Amino acid sequence: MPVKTYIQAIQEATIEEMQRDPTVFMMGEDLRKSVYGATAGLVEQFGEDRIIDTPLSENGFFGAALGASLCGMRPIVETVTSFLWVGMDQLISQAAKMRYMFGGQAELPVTFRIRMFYARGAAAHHSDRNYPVFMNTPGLKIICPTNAYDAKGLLKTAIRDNDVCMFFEDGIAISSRTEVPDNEDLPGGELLVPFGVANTVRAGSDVTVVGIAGGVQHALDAAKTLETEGISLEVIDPRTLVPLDMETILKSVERTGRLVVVDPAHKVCSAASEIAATVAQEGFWSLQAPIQVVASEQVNVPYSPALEPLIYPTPEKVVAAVRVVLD
Amino acid sequence: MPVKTYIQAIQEATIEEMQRDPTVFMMGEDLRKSVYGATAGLVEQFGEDRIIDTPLSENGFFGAALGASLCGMRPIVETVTSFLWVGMDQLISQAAKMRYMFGGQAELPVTFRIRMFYARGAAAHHSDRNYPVFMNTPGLKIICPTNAYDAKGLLKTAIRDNDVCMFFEDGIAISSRTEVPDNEDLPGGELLVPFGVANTVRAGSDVTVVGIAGGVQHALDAAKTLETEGISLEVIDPRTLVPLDMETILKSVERTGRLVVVDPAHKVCSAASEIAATVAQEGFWSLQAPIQVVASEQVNVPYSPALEPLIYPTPEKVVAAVRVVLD
Amino acid sequence: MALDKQQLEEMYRRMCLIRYFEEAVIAIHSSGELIGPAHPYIGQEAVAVGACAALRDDDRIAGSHRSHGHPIAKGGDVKRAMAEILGKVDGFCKGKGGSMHLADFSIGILGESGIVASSVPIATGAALASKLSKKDFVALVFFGDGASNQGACHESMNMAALWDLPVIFLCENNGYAITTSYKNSVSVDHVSDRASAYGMPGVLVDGQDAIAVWEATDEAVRRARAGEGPTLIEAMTYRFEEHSLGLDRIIKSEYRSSEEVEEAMKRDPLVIHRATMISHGFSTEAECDEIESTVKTEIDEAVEFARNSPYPEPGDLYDDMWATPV
Amino acid sequence: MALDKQQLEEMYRRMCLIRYFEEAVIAIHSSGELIGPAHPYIGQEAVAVGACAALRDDDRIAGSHRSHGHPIAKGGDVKRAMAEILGKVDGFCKGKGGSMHLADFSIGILGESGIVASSVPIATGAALASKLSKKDFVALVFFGDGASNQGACHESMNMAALWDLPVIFLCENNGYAITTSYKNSVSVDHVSDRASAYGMPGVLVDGQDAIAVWEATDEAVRRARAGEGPTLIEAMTYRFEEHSLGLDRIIKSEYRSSEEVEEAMKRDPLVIHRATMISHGFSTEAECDEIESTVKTEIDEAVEFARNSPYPEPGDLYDDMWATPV
Ligand SMILES: Cc1ncc(C[n+]2csc(CCOP(=O)(O)OP(=O)(O)O)c2C)c(N)n1
Ligand SMILES: Cc1ncc(C[n+]2csc(CCOP(=O)(O)OP(=O)(O)O)c2C)c(N)n1
Ligand SMILES: [Mg+2]
Ligand SMILES: [Mg+2]
Repeated sequence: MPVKTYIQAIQEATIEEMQRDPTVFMMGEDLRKSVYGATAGLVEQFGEDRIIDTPLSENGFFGAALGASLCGMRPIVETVTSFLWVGMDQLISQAAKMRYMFGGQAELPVTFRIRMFYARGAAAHHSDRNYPVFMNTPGLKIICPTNAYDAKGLLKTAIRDNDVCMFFEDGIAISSRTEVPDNEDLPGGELLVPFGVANTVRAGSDVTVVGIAGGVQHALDAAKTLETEGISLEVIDPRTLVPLDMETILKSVERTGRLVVVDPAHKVCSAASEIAATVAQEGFWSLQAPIQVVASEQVNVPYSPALEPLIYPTPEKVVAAVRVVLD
Repeated sequence: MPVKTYIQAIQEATIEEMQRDPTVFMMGEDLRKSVYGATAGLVEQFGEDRIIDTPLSENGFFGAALGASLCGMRPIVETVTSFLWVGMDQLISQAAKMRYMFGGQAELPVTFRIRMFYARGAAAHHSDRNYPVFMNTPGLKIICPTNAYDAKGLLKTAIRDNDVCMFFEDGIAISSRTEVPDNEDLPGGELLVPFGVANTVRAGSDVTVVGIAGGVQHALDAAKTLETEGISLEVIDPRTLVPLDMETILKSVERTGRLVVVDPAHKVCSAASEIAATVAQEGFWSLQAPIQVVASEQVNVPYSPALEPLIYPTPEKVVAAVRVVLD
Repeated sequence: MALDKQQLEEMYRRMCLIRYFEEAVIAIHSSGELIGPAHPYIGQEAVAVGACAALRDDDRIAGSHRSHGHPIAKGGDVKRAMAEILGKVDGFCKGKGGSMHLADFSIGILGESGIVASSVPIATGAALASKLSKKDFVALVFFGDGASNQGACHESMNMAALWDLPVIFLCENNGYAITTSYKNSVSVDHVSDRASAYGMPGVLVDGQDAIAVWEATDEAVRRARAGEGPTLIEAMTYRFEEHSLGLDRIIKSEYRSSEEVEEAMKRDPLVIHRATMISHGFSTEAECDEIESTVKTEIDEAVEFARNSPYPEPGDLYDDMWATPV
Repeated sequence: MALDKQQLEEMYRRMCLIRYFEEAVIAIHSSGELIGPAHPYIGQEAVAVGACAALRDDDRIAGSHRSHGHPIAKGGDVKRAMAEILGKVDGFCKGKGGSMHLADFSIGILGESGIVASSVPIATGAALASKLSKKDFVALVFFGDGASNQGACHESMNMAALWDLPVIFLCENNGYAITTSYKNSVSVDHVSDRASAYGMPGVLVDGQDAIAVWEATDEAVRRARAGEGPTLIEAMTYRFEEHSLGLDRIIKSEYRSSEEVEEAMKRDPLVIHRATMISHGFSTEAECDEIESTVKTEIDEAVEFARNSPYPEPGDLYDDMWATPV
């Protein structure tokens, strides 16, 4: 099976969906020259009307994407986590609320492809991992692919979905490579990964470790380390946070009795907190030990290479948390 | 002791602090005519330079308040939860991050007074209860007074604080009246309530109920109902969410073994989730039953009076949750 | 004048519809039947009606918080509008949106926004869709003098001008944003003066004269459909009522003098339009009276309809959240 | 010309400081010592230096992502600037801010913003503080042609004009936002054409000529201090390097022709300033050479200093988060 990078997978999904449906188009900054890497050659293939370079006006062009979607188009918007704040009004007041507010009249088939940089010395202004913020207001689907396979399959699903999808591209996962089948080798001829179905990336029996975005890799690394000691981790990747497949998580905790959640976002009101709270409510009787959350330190992202690595989850921190729940 | 409304308390705190410190001034929309009720007569008392009516430009004037604070002023900004989205870039990228990013050089003594309307038919665009969103990014102090006493004492503390304070004025609490002592009857001559000190509004032994913002009143109402059945609730009002006094909550849970958290915000990634997650991590061994979160339904706020009341926490929902944890 | 008798009378009919609709809403509000905020459009009828008279059914409009008038002017059903305001299932949005969100997508009413200026980018995007899908519908967005100071307007106007989008930015300058005079919130004499900053035409028009608004909009629509790009129109108008129902209880101090209000109310857009129709020999007094009384009945029926319409059921709560439920 | 020899030489010195500083940063980056993004200011030195030459120490500046030049022009210590870029404790921000956040509040450098245009409201607020506290310092904010399309600029300019704030909006139009020509992002010929939409003067100036920038800024500062309000200055300039260090690996296709780049590089602001100083008889070739070589040494020392400065300790992580820790 061919091995592809996360970026290649995104580009493939985009091309396939643009070929399939003429209403799909892209908006964003510097797409034509592919500054963020996933739109190379698209303008040559699809023309300037379908690959639109926007001015630096996130609130304006996020809203324009929404407006276009109300009139039959299916925009894909490319941006970066930290720039979402600038367009927040359109994301929360319009994207998340329009459909309901208008009694279901508004279809909003927009996909926001959001690059999530961190851990590379970009400092506080370019290192946001802000998907939890978008989970609080209902109305947005939140997708966090952690490998090329899911990136392709989930992006295709997102582009076809008639709700607003926020597709977070983890800056750590981005350089990863995974096997991604060719279309001709797939039943149905294409790769579509459904929303709301968690992926048990590794089966295990002692502790359930839920990884979010870049957290999955840390969980897998920790699992490898602990394997040598005979400790067996079950690693679950929810893949989408809205909808969130709590069933798979709760079933796993039922078997293991122990839960660690790994989330690169800031800890307070994180996706990890939400999962922990839900298990404390619905899976309480399965728990045999305190839940452990391994998330980012509640401090702004420092620039210095001497400080920044301290704040994020690491395999070592996951190992330490596992030891706590097994204690 | 004189009984005052929440709004009176806010107005008193504002006047006292403006009299005390000439660098305190206000910015916001329609302050001079006091559209939101808490600035009546201030322009007559303090002049147009200290009570500034801004254009409808939240991002612009939030940022201007921050810039003014960097140069020795202490702005109080009045706004509404739902308009925070419009100024989100200044709140997250600047207010929350500047001090750290500049290595402590930036002092940002700004208080955002934020009216939180809900439950009054204002529909999805004017009913946000979005304090949890501001808890995720470190750097903002989050204050949720639930009665006139705290409103006065916490607002005075906020105005004197050198960090950015977001002061959420719960639309339900706003019409409440509480005893607020006159300054001459206070040791020290004024009312200052410290941040990070939870208030055990009602002592009890069976279940710990943490109420957030308007949730405190529901908890107290539930406590009254259950009292008649001999069930004793301990009701805790954290008063500030950043900093959050987890110690008081954990100690209470140690005694009761049971926790219900009541939060008018949307449930997912709420302040309630955070508290539940922390107790599941740090107070696990005290727990004798699943934690219950009573928060808003994960649906946009509907306009219809037939639907809107269904989504928020109510005393009845708190009672039901208490029964679950006692089951 | 390129408008014929039928068009002029239809404009008058819609202006009356808005006026009586709003009067009914005010009555309902003061009876306590309506709890949420509602922002009467009375005094500004000529803007919505004049503008929408220049539009086709498939043209899109978007509005603001003060948006009962816009959907009615576009041809929205007053029964469903009133039912929406009462939060009933027969409302445009099944009671989920209310006064600030009277959308009917089937006739191009893309809805309004309680967040000031937030629908300006939305309308710009509708115009983008028109261009990209090679259709020829236009989008028109109504926004206030206060709204014009939001960054969303700047960004939208720049994009629209850059891409020659078929969008019309229609600023209803009623002199105030709640209590704030536009002279204290807009740093130039006129919002339309800002058009040159984007390279689009800026047109200042008498917003009390429906025909003048129609003329300006008609030309803007022509430009838009011809691919010549956006236009910024500023219609000078006046809100005859307080900012919002219920707010009169809060705003005690004067922010506009009673002389000013009285003076402005002398230029009632309904009176002006009726006078034009009659003085130019299009319609008779009797015909105008007839229109008014038919409309009155229509509004009475709308209120009746809305009152009789059921409330949504608790089970409807989660409906309409998602196209594909989560 | 109202500038004397000493001032002109100081301007030249600062332009050289910026140029060599940036060259050092580029060298350090390509050696792998620096991992984060950094945006070289080379080619635009005359803008920062010309503007800051018109400012006092207590005047405030704010900048953008491309902001090594601004703090240096304002008199910031290159040692501490370089240490910051290497993430060291002796940096302006103790290593917590890095390349995009070189602030020194003690001499009015309020810092920059990685979020484009986000510091424009901040500078406007600094000017508001000046007015409210009845001081006479001014605020000046540097932003790009791309940034000018953000709503934050519109809102800030409107407020500044309304309130006659002592703020100078200095748009550095280097022709591009990353790969996007300003002709494709600004809907009018010049950003400064937009000044009239706010009722403030708009000044177009040659950004390669430090003296021209100084003149325009000096007049804007005079206006600001006199309470006459804000000015929008657009300095036409050019960035000689790629958008960001490391990005040259990504941007493979041409977005500006090599002829255009070559042509633009003929107008090197250092060469222009040096030629003016000499041709007007202010300085000799030898004096200019002397400045250059002193600056070279200074930058070498700065790199040395930065390299020797220690990294922050893990225990410093939470410092500086709060004035009153939570
Ligand atoms: C972003 C935002 N800020 C503030 C408000 C509160 N508000 C509602 S209407 C209004 C005034 C709007 O003025 P204008 O745009 O002139 O419209 P008008 O009410 O005069 O029709 C304000 C401040 C809001 N709804 N949204
Ligand atoms: C709000 C926001 N959107 C996008 C970016 C990514 N970005 C960084 S610099 C830049 C171009 C800025 O162009 P301009 O303002 O002209 O400044 P220049 O780089 O030319 O100095 C972009 C798009 C950002 N940092 N912030
Ligand atoms: Mg108005
Ligand atoms: Mg530029």
